[in-house]
Amino acid sequence: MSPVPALETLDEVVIRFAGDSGDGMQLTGNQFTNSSALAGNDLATFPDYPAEIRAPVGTLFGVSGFQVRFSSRDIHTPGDRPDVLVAMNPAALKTNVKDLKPGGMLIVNSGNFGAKDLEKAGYERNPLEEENLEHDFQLVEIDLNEAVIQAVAGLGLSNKDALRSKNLLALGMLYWIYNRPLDSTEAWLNKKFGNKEQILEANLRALRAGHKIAENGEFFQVRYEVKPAQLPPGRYRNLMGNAATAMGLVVGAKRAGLKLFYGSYPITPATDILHNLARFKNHGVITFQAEDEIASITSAIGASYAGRLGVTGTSGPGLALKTEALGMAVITELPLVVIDVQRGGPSTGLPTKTEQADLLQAVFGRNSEAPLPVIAPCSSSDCFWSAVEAVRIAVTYMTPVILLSDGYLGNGAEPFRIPSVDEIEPFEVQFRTEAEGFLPYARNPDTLARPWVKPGTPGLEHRIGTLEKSDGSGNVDYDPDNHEKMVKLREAKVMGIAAGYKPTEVFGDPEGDLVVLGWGSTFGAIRSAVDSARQKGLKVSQVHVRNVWPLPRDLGEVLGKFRQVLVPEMNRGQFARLVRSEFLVDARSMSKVQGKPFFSSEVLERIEEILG
Amino acid sequence: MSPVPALETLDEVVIRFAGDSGDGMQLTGNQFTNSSALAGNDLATFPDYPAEIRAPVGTLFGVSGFQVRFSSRDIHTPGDRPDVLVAMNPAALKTNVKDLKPGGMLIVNSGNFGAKDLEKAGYERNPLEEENLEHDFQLVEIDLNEAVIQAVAGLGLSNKDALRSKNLLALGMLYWIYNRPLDSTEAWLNKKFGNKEQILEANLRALRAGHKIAENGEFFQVRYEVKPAQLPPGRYRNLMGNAATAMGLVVGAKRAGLKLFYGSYPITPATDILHNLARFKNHGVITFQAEDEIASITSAIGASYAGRLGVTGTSGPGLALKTEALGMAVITELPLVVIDVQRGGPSTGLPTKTEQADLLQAVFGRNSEAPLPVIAPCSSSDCFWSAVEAVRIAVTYMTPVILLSDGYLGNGAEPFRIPSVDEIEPFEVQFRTEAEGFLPYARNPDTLARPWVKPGTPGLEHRIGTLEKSDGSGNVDYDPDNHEKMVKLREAKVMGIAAGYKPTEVFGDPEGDLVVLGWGSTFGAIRSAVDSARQKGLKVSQVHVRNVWPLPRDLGEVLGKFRQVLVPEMNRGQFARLVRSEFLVDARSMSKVQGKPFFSSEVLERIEEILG
Amino acid sequence: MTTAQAPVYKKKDFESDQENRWCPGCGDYAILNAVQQSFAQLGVPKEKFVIVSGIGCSSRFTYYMDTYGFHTIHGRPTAVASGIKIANPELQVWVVCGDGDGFSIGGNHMIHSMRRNIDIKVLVFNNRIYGLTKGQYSPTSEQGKRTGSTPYGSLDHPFNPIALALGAGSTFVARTVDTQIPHTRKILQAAHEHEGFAFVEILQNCVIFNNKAFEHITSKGVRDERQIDLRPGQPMVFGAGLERGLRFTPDAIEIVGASEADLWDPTGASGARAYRVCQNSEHDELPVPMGIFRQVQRPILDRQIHAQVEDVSERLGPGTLESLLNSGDTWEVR
Amino acid sequence: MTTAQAPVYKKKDFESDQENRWCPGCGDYAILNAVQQSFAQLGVPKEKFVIVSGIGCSSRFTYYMDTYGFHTIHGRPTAVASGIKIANPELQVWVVCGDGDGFSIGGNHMIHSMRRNIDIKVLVFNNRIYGLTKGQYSPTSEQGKRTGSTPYGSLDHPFNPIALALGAGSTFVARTVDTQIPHTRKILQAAHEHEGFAFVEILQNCVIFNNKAFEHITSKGVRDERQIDLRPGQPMVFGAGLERGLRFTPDAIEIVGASEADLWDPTGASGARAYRVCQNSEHDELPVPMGIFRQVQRPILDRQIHAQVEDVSERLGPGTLESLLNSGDTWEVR
Ligand SMILES: Cc1ncc(C[n+]2csc(CCOP(=O)(O)OP(=O)(O)O)c2C)c(N)n1
Ligand SMILES: Cc1ncc(C[n+]2csc(CCOP(=O)(O)OP(=O)(O)O)c2C)c(N)n1
Ligand code: SF4
Ligand code: SF4
Ligand SMILES: [Mg+2]
Ligand SMILES: [Mg+2]
Repeated sequence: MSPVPALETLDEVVIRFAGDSGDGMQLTGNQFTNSSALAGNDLATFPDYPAEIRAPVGTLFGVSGFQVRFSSRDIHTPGDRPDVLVAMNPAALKTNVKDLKPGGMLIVNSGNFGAKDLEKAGYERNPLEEENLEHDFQLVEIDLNEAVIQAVAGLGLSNKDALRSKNLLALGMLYWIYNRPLDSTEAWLNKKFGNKEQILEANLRALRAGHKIAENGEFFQVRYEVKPAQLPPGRYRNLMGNAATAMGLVVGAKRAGLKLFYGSYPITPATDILHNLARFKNHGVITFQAEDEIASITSAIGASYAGRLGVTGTSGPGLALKTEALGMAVITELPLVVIDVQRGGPSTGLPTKTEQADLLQAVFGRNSEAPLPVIAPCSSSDCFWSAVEAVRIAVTYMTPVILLSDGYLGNGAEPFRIPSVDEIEPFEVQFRTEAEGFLPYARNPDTLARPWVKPGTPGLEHRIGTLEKSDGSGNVDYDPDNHEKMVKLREAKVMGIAAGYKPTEVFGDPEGDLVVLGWGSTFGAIRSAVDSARQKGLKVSQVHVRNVWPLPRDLGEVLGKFRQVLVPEMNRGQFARLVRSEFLVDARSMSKVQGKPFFSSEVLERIEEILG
Repeated sequence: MSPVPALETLDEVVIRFAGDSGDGMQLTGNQFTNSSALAGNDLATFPDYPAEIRAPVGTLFGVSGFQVRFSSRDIHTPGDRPDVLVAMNPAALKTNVKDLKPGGMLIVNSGNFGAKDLEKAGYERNPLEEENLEHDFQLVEIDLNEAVIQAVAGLGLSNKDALRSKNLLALGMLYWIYNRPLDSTEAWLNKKFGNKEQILEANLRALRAGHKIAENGEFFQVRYEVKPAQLPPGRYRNLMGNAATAMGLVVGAKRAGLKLFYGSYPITPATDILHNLARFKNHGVITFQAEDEIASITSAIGASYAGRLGVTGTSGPGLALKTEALGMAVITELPLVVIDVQRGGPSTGLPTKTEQADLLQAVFGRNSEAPLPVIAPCSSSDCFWSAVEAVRIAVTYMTPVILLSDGYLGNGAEPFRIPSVDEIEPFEVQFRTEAEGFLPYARNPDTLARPWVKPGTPGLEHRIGTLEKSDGSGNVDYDPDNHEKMVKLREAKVMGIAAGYKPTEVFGDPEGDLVVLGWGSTFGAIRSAVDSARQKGLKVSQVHVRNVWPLPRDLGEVLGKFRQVLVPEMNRGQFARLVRSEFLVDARSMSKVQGKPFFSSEVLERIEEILG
Repeated sequence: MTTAQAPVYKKKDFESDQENRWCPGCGDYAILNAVQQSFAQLGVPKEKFVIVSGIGCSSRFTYYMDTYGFHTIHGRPTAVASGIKIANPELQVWVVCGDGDGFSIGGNHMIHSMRRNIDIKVLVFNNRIYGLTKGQYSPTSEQGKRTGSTPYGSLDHPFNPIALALGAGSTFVARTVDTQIPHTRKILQAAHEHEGFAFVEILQNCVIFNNKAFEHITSKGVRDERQIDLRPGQPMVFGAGLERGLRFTPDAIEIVGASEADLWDPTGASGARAYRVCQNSEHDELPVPMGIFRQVQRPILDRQIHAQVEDVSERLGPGTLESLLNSGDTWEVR
Repeated sequence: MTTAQAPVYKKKDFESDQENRWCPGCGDYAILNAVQQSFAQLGVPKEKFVIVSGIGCSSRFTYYMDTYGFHTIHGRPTAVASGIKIANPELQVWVVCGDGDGFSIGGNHMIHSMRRNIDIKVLVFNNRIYGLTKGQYSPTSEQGKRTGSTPYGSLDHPFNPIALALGAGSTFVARTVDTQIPHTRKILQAAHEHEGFAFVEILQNCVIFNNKAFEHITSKGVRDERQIDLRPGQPMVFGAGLERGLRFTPDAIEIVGASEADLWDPTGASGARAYRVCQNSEHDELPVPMGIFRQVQRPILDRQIHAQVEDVSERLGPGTLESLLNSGDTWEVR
C-alpha cells in the first residue's frame, strides 16, 4: 500500500459519467449525487440519455450520460464542461471527450476497447494508443471488466452477470478520490437488493473493490475534498425536478383542502411525475392513466368539476392534443393544473432532449380567446414552489393554469430545503353550499372567480357547458353583447392575476447597459453569467420571470431602465416576442435550440460581445 | 287595379329577411340574391342563423336571418343596417327591428301575431297595435298566412303544408317592389321540385301571388330600381365563400397537376366546403369523412405523402385537435392545406357566429418550433384566390399552409368574376423520379423545399418520420448542431415565402395621420370606412394583409409612414400583437368580439374619434 | 319501489326551466320524457345525479334535466364522466350523446370506459345521422346513404354498436327505441341497477335529416314482428301474441314456436350468444333484438381505485404534509 | 410462388442500411425477420410497399425495412395509412404499431379502419406494456400488473384485441407469436392475400419491461398444449401430435379427441364462433387460439371510392377547369 495521498481542497468539481444505456450510468450518477448531497455540497445534475431504451451495446447513439457538479459554493447549473470524465467504452469516449476541460481527468475502462468495441464507435484506431489523450488530459486507463470479475469471484456469477456491477466499481473509485463514505450507497444497495443476496453481495464487493483499487495508489495520487456549501440552514433532500413538481402538487392540494386527481398519459420527459404521484396513494392521490392525452385532461376536468383538484401532465405533443379541452376548462371556469415538461421538437422531435419552445403554444395555442395563466419554474427545486403556486392560482381564480417545466429541470436534481409546514400558506377552498341567491356564474369581486359547487350538494343543481354562457346565470346565451362581456370578463380575470405579483426583482443594479431577461430553466446559466460579468465590472443585471403569463405589469418599466435587453431562450425567441408585443421594448433574442441547456459561458460571451 | 306606380331609382338597398328557422329565410334570401346578381348588381350577403336546427316555432332563439345588399356601385359589405326588414313573426320583429334604418320599410306577416306567438316572443302587447312602429317606419302589415292559403287553394294541401310556401309569397312581393323577373326562381323551383308536382305548383303559385298582391297597389305605391353595377367586364356568378374555397382548392390542385384529397369531419361553419367538394367527384376529387379531426388531417397527410394534394378543413375547435398532426406535416415537409373557417369561441362557444380569434393559434399553436404560412382571404370571392394561393405555396415550398377564413366570409356571398383559365398561372409539381443522387431532405436552393417522391417510384425507397432528421439524408439524427440547423432551415424556408410577396399596397396616400390595418374579413368594413373618411378629407389610408404569416417584409416601413396605426379585428388584438412584436410599431387594437362583423360605420366613427 | 327514506319525486322535479330547443317531433323529446319519469322512480336523491353530454342535438339533453349537468365538448363525455365518477363514486353519472359523438369522434373513450367497467351509464341516441351539423352520414348510417357529405351515396360499412360494445367488454349492453317509452324505462331501470358500466343504444328518429330511419322495425304495424325483446331469464319470444320464439342451432338461429324458444341468458361467461343474436339483420327474416344483450359482473374500476387508496393508506399510514416533505434521504444544514 | 414477371427477392433486399436500435433480445427482431422473409416471397415489386408506423419501440420497424416508410405520430398510423391507401390503392400499405399505439391512443382509428374495410394490413406488436416510455401498463396488460405508473398493481380490465376486432367488424383477424416465425410468415401471407383490412396481433416479448409475459403459452415446453392453431377449413386440433381437438357445444367448448374436433371455419356470416373461441382464457384448461379467427369478404372502401369517382365521372363527363369555373348560374358584364 502506497503512502497516504495528499488531500487537496477544491471549490467544486464537475464529473460526467458516460457509458452504454445498459451500463447503469444514471444510477451511478444518482448515487454519487446523493452522497455529495449528504456531504453538504450544493449540487446540480444533468442526466442525458438517448431515446432508445437499450440500444445495441457499444453504439454511439446508445451512449447515456450523467453530469453532476458539486460545490462548496452556491451554484445554479450542472456546469458547462466536466473536470472528470468517466468513459465506460469507446462510444462514450468519442461522444463526450470533446466536452472535457483541457487537463481534466479522463478515466476510461480499457477493458472495453477491443477491436469490435472500437469499430462500433467508428474508431479506426484505438484512441488510447493513437491519439494525444495522454497529452491533453490526465488519462487513467483501468480495465474495469477484469477488476470486477476478480472482485466478485467466488460468488458463482457468470462473467456477464459479474460485469453488471462494473459501474459500482467505478463509483467506489470516485468515492475514494473525492473522499466520500460508502455508506449511503451501501444502504441503498441493501434496500434495493435485500432479497437478491447474490446480486447484493456482488454490488457491494464491486463498490468496495473500486475504493480499494483507488486507494492502493497505482492509478491515483491525489485525493480531493469539496467542503460543504453554506446553504441556508434547514433540512435538505436531494430532489429531481419532476419529483419536486409531484410533491408540490400534493402539497398544493393539501393546502387547498383538496384531494388530487392526476389524469395522464405517459410521455417522455413527463412520465416521472405520474410515477411519483402513483406512489402517493396514502396522501389520497388518485392517478388515472388514461387512453390518451385528451382523456387525461378531460377526466381531470371532470374530477375538478366533481370537487377534486384535477391535474394533468404531459410534454409538447401531448399539450397540442389537450388544447381543445383547455378551452372547455376556460369557458366552464374550473380549476385545473396542466403540466408541460417541454422537450425537443417539432412533432416527435428529440423526445429525451430539453427545449423551451412550447411557450407560445401555452399562452396562445387554443381556438378563439381562451386566456389562462402560465407559470415556469426556474430550477429543479423551484418546480416544487411553482407547482404550489399553480394550484393556488387555479383554485383562487377558478382557471386552468399551465406549468411550463422542461426536460432539463424535470430530470435534473439539486438540494431542496424542506420547508416547514407554516412556510406554505394555506389557501383553503370554500365550496358553495348555500342555495339562497346562488348563481353559477356570479363573480367574486376581487378575483372575478365564479363559485365552485360540488355536485351532490342539495339545492344547487345547475348545468354548465361549453356554449357561451350568460353572465351570472351561466345559461346558454347567444347575445352579441353578452358574448363580448364574457370574453372581456374571462380576460380581466386572468390578466388580474398579475395584480397579485410581487414587484419584479432585479439581480444587480436596477439600471445599466444591459439586462439579461430570462424565464424558466435558463435561470442558472444566466445567473452565473451575469454574476461573472458583474465581477468583471460590466453594467449588466438579470431579470427572471416566473409568471410568464400574464406578464408582470412593472416589467416594461423595469426593462426600460436598461439600454439593452437580451433574452436567452432555448427556442427561436418566443419570450422576446411576448415582451416586445406587450411593452414595445426592443428585446433581442439569444437563441439556442440544440436540445441542450445554455452554458453559462455562452451567455457570458454574449454579454461581453454586446458590452465589449 | 291601381295606376302603374312610380319607378324610383336607388343606388342600393339592404334587405333583411327574418323568420323562424323553419320559415325558409335562408332560401328566400338566396333566391333574392341570385336574381339581383343576374340583374347585374354588385351585392353582398350575410346569413345569420341560430345554433339550433329548428328550434320550437316562434321562439326568440329560433330566429333565422338573411341580409342582402344589392347596389349599382362597387360594395364591400352586406351593409350595416337594413332599409327593408321582412319579419315573419313577432320573434323576428323583436330581435331585428332595432337594426332597421329609421323610416325604413317594415313588412310583417300579421297572420303570425296571435296571442301565443306574441307570448313566445315575450311581447306583452301586440307591437303592431301598441308601439309606434307606424311612426318610425313604413309599416306594411300583410297576413301572409291567409294569402298563401288562398293562393294554393284547390291543390289539396293541408293548411300546414300550404303555409310552407309563405316565404315564396313574400319573395314574390319583393320581386315586384324591386322590379325583378320571377324567372330565375321559377327555374330553380322547377329543378328542385320537378318530381313533386303538388309542392312545385304550390310554390309557383305562392311566388306569383306575392307578385300580384304587391302589384295591386293596396300595400305598395312605389317600385324601385337598382341599376346594374359597373363591375369589371367578364362572366360572373354568385358565390358563397365556402363554395369559393372549395372551387379554389380544386382549381389549385388542377394547376399543380394533382388530384385533391379532402379529409374532413363536419363542423359549423366549415361543413359546406365538404359538401361542395363531395360533388366534384368528376374532377377527380376524393372526399373522406373521417372519424374525427385528427384522422381528417392525418389521412390528408397520408394522401399528400402518396402524391395527391392533401387538404383538410375545419373550424377552431377542430384546428385545436389538428395541431399535433400539423407538427408532423412540418417536420416531414409535406404539402398540406388546412382550412379554418373561424367561429365564435372559446370552446364550443357560438358555433354559428363569426370571429377572427384563431389567428395566434394558427401562427403559433403547435408544440415546439413549427413554423408555417398562414393566408387569410379578405372577401367571399377572395376565398377562391386565396385557396389557389394556399395550394401554390404548399406544393412550391413543401409545407403545410393554413387558410384562415371565417363564418362571415364562408356563409356570405358576392358576385365572383370567373377568371379565364390563363389568368390562373399553372405551377405544375415535378415529382422526383431520378434515383441517382437522391436525398430525401436535399433542398431546392431557391425555395428550400425538399423533393416530393411518390411511393411506388422504383429505386427511391426511403423512410421519413417525425423524429428530428439529418440534413440531407433525412435519417433520424439526435445531434445538437444538426437539430439547430434543421430548426433554422425550416424557419428560413417559411420566412422565405415572404420574399415572393408583391409590395404591400396602400389604399389612399402612402403617408398620413392614420393607417387602418386589417386582415381577413374586416376588409370590406374598413375599405368603406376609410373611403368615407377620405371623402371627408381625413388623412387616413388602409393597408390590408392577406399573407398574415410570415408578415410582408415591407410592412413595418409602410406603417412607419403614418402617425398612428389602428387594427380593427374580431378578436382581442391578435394581429396587432403580431405586428407589434415583429416591427415594434405601436399598432392599436380596435376589438369587436360579438360574433358579428364590423359595421363600416363603427370603423368610421373610430377613425373620426382618433383624428377628430 | 321507494323505501321509507328514499325521496319521492315526480317527473316534473326533473324538468329544468330551460326552454327546449329541439325540432318539433324530434325523438329526443320522448327519451327526455322517459328519463325524467325513470329518474323520479329510482329512489336516488336528485342532487346525486350528474348528466354529462358531448356536443350534438342529443347532447342538449343536459340542459333540460333539473340535475347537475355538464355539456362538454364533442366526443369526450365518457372521459369527462370517468373523471367525475372516479373523483366521487357517490354520484350517479349518466352520459347522453349521439351516434356521432359516441361512436365517431368519441369511439375511443367509449370502448375504454367499457373495458374499464367504470360505473357510468351511457345512453347513445342513435339517429344514424349527424343532426346538429345538418345531416351528414354517421358511423351507424347504412351504406349507400345520400347526405350532404355523400351526395352519391355513402360507402362506409357501419358499426354494429351492440357488437362493438360486446367486443370492448361492456358489462351491460342493451337497446331500446325512443318512442317505446315503457320499454325504455324498463331498460333505464336495469341500467341503473346494474353495478358497473351500462351501455344503452336508443334508436331515435331525427325528423329533419333522417326521418323514419327505423320505421321498418319500429312502426306500430311491424314492431311486433320485427322486434324481439331480450328479457333476462325469459324465453326468447316475439310476435303480437308472443306466439313465436327463437332457438339457437349450432350454426344459426331459427324461428320456432314460443314453447320451443330458448331462455335468454345475458350473463354467460363468453357472451357468444349475445354476439350471435346482435348480428340479426334489419332486413332479414329474424326479428331485430331489443332489450338486454349482456349483463355480467366484473370489478368496478372506480370502486377499486378507492379501495386501493384505502388499502395503501392503511398499510403505510395516512400521509401528512410533514411525512410527504420529509420522505427520502435528508440532511441538516446549520 | 412467384410468376414469370413477379420480382424475385431475397430477405436482404428488404433490409435497410439503418442500424437497429432495439434492445438486444427484443422480440421485435424476430418479427422483422419474418416480415422481411415474407415480403421477399409475396411477388410484389418492392417499391409498392409502404410501411406506416406510429410511435413506440415497435414503430421503429419502419426504419429497418428497405421499402417506402412513414414513421408517423403516436396512435395515428392507421389514419395516415388510410389516407395513403385511398390516395393510391396500388400501394401495399402495412401498418406496424404497439399495443399502446394501436389500442390506447390509436384505438378509435383502429376500429374505424376495421369497420370501413380499408385494404391495409395492420400488425400490432402486443408486448402488453409501453416499451418506449420505459414500462407502464397498457390496455392489454393483465390486471394487477405492477409498473412504473401502477406501483400497487393495475386495476383496469384489459381489452381482448381479437374480440374488439371482431366487434368492430374487421374482415380478417389473426394472431401469432414473435418467435414462431414460420407461423408468423404463414399469417402474413394470408393477410396479404386477404382482400380488405387485415388485423394481426403478434404476441411480442419485451425483455426489458415485461420479460416472459407470454412464457405460459409460448415457451417451448408448453406451447403445444397451450396453443391451438386455427387453420381455415382444418380440424381444430392441438397437442404435440395434434392428438386432441376442440368441439363447440351449445354453451361451451370442450376438449375431445382429434377425430371428433370441429372443422374451423372463419368465414361464417355471424362470426359468433370466432367470438366464442377468442374468449378462451390463458389460465384455463382450453388452449389459447392462434391463427386465423376471421376471414370474410366485404366491399373494400378504397376500391369503392375510386369506383364511385369513375362512375360519377362517366355519368357527368370528366370535369375540366372551364366546366368547374362556369358551373351554376352565370351572367355577363360588358
Ligand atoms: C371538435 C368538434 N368537431 C366537430 C364538431 C361539430 N359537431 C357538432 S355535433 C356533431 C355531430 C352530431 O351528431 P351526433 O353526435 O350523432 O348527434 P345528433 O346531433 O345527431 O344528436 C358535430 C360533428 C364540434 N362541435 N366539435
Ligand atoms: C401524443 C403522444 N403521447 C405520448 C407519447 C409517448 N409515447 C411514445 S411511445 C408510447 C407507448 C409505447 O407503447 P406501445 O405503443 O405499446 O409500443 P412499444 O414501445 O411497447 O413497442 C408512448 C406513450 C408520444 N410520443 N406522443
Ligand atoms: S335535427 Fe334531428 S336530431 Fe336534431 S333536434 Fe332536429 S329532429 Fe332532433
Ligand atoms: S424496451 Fe422492450 S419493446 Fe422496447 S426495444 Fe427494448 S425489449 Fe423491445
Ligand atoms: Mg346522431
Ligand atoms: Mg407495447
